[in-house]
Amino acid sequence: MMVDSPDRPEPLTGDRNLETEEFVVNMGPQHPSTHGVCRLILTMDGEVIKKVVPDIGFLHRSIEKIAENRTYHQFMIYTDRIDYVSSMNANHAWCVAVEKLAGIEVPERAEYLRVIMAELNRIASHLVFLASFAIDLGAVTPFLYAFRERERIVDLFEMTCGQRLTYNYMRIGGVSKDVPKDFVSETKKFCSYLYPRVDEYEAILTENPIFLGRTKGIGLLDLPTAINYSVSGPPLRGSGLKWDIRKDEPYSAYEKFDFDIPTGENGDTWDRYKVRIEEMRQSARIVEQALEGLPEGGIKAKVPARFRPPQGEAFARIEAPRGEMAYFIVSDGSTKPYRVKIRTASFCNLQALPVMARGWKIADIVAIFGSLDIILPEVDR
Amino acid sequence: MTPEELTSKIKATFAEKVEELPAVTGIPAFKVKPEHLEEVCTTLVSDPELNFDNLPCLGGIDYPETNEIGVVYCLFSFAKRHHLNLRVIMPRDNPEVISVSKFWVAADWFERETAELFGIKFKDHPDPRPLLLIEEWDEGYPMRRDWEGKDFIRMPETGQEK
Amino acid sequence: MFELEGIFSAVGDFLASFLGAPLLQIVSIIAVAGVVIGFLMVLALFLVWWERKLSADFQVRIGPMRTGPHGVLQTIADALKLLQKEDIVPLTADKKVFFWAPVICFVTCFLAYICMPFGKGLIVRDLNIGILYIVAITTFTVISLLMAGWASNNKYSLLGGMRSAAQIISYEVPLSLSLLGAVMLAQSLSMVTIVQGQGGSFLHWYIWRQPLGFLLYVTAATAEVNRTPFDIPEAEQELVAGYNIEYSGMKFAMFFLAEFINMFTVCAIAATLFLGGWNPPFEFLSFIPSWVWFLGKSLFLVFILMWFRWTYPRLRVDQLMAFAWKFLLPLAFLNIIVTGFLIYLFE
Amino acid sequence: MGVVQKVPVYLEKIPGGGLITTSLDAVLNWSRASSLWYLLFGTACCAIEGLMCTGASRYDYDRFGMIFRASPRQADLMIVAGTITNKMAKRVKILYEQMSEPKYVIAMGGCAIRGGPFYYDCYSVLRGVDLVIPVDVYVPGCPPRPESILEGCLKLQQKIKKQKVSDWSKTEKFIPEPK
Repeated sequence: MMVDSPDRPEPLTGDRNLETEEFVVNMGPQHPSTHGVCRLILTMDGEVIKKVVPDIGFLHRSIEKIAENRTYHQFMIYTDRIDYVSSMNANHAWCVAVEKLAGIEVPERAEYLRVIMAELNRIASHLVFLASFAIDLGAVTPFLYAFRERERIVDLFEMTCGQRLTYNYMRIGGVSKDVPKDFVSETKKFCSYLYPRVDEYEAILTENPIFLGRTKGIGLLDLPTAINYSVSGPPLRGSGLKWDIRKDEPYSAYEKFDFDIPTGENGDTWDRYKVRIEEMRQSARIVEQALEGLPEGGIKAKVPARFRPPQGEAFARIEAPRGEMAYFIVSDGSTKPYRVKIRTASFCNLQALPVMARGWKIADIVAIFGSLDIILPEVDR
Repeated sequence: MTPEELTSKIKATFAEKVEELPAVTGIPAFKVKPEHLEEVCTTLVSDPELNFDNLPCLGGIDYPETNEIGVVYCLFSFAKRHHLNLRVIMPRDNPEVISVSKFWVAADWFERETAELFGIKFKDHPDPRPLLLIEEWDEGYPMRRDWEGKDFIRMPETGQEK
Repeated sequence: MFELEGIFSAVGDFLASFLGAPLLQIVSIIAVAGVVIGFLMVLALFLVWWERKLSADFQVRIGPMRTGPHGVLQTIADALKLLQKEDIVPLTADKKVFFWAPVICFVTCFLAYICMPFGKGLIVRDLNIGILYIVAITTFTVISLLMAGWASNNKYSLLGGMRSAAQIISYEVPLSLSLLGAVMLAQSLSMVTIVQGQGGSFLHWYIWRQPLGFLLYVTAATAEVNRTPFDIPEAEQELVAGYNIEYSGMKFAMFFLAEFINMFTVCAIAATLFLGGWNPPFEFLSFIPSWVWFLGKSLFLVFILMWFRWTYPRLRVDQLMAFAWKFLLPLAFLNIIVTGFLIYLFE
Repeated sequence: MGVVQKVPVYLEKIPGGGLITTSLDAVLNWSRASSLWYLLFGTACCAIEGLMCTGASRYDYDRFGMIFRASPRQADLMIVAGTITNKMAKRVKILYEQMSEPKYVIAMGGCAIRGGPFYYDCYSVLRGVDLVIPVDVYVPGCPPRPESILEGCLKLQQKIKKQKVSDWSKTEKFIPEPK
């Protein structure tokens, strides 16, 4: 729905020459396929898009300002809200950054639990992607199927930390509580349940001729452009670069697990979709391995409530489902960070949208936008 | 390149144009004067051994005590797999620095955000419109540490801060 | 014994016993129109409910449950609510066109039923150009959609209106051509003659002699009534709601109901032309009234269309056009040529 | 306002008309309560829980006759799911004004009610959506569980069922001034 009301065009008089003209369409802030409150200003020639200008900031919640006025522990709940679709990963990034800053050793069991949670959340996040992507292309039913599986992951999280969306599970130096005793068996059950489900999604979408027609060769993003635009995560891998921070700059316990990095070939919408589908399988593999090798021991290093990291700076990045999530922390030795810069994947990925969307139809921009898997709090913060 | 090699390489290449800072968790960090930034960045991008093709992060930082304001550039090279941290420190009254979006397009939005929230002017920026705040914003630069707005409520002390 | 033909003629005789001929004419026209429209309204309400329940079944949900048993009263509640809604006319809209668009859409969707054979003898007027008339009248929808899209003065609805015009006009061609095969077999344009031509067992249905024609028709008809995968005029994800974006309350309800009635119309045409209309599949099943067969076959096709909708993604506008002109149209011509050749050969 | 609203006003004036309006009230309220079409409008975290999860198979809004509409003209209920920033506030107001009467609003989650975790130290968040549009039901939580938002919808249904159709023409519209 257009929110800003359009001007009434002048009535056509007889002597006026008829000519075609470009017209501007306002997509958003409330539009079913902008996945939140993003506004895209489309300059169109008929159905063809000449220019896209994203207008963001409708969800700018000044989290970086808040971070300067909260202690390191208190800020954990805000990381949940930066990326609510995969808040475990956002928690994880903050933990990794602060631990790097203060040089905290995390117990191995806690690292394993973090990996399990982060990977389960990656699956959940990709399921949300699948759901909304299918809806963007007009297929409603896969949405319901993806959410059916997501509910099971949410159940696992709820069992562990009591929340369904913003988990606040990780702590600086470990995790908040150990998993309940049924967790391991339930999660194993879930993993074996997931593989055939992913095959089912592929059956309903991947080889569907209409789906192929809507995604193959649409919204090309070549690798040099992707790197220059700082695109990361599945869009970057979809463009053909075998790059995954979990493998290439391992953090937490990721170096102990065996998994593949799926990549695409052309950098089109279909490749980005396929990379995510494959990542779900790989994440399930990591979860299975981590459950097998889950060590006994403590779950939290000793970190005082009035935690004062040494003066200094830290830059840490992790591979979140949407791409690279990084925190740049400046500490002045007090309980509150001096400055926190949050680098989120969606912010940079959305910036590449105008390049990818130019020249395609209005229906394609919906598919391209969906394939980037943007969530707006990550863009606006 | 390992961080040590990178440090010596950069020192050798730029000599007195850069000033070494304490490393950011293993990443070499350097301070660059605003007037040298363009030249340094050109070399960083074009030198085949350095080859910094990616800009993962760019942000402002404010130091009201020393009346300075800075921009932090986190650079990365996919080709060579090394990191670098650059910093530009300017006086707080009229901070102005060259835009690096011609080297890395990703800097475009980062710089717009920094310009809007910190009041740093980026010269030659291709699209210097505000990015995040409400269209009628007239209350200054909210991310500066001493900023106070008319609608801004500070959190009461909880006792955990001390 | 459950044939409605007898009941209607009995009522007609009863009325004729005390009404004069001119008055009878008027009364009977009003009565027949009332019965047909009433039936179609109930049918549309049922179809909306059925679609919601079916989609729920496809999507591992249960659908409406709270209004009546299994939510059967859900669409009645929806309709009543829509009647109460504020009727917004946008300030910049073209008010007259904005008002007439849903009315035209709603009225024309009933006109096709003038020569629709609901059962043996259950037809309002057996026009000798029946099928031609139906095809002509169903195209009226495009005018109303275009009017709605234009009059709203909203860019999305304008795009939706333009898309629907382009789409319906394109698909009208293969749609009409695919029907020609059946018409050639029956040697008549009259709906009743076409149905009578398929009497006997189900092997006489034209679907066996016109399989390609049937498939072409179902595909083109899906596009004709704007259903997924061809629902680009109201593509929710691109155009928010397409041509009806600015409509609220009763006017929206008109579009909404007309869409479902149109869907039933195209399915009823397919049932009549290809699935033997009111004829039972076997002779011994003829004790079941003919209108049950007609309704059953039509609703089965409606079910297929709904099944499409909840399974497929949506095509893009240029792909849709290419599909119509480059794929459906040549096949439709081929179908006519082959049919004509075979008729010439065997007769 | 639609045609139906005007009828009871005249009906009540004739003797015995009150009886009709009462039963008419019951039917009309029932229809409005059982067919709350909600606007597809989510801003932040709550949208995942309140619109997507609750619309999906386990919770299923459709059981209560609630389906989503993308166009505000056709929606009855706006679920304000998530933080409303100052930049978004005037758009929310426009969206509310674009919805057709009768319309209802549920403020979902701490942010929509009072700014939530973004109350302090924040320069860009509206502290409560009720500063901009009238709210019928508040559902607290950060984010609320789908059960709570369904409970909120049932509360709204109860509220609707207590309305009287004849009152509509008299009620003043409450449109608060934007901040």
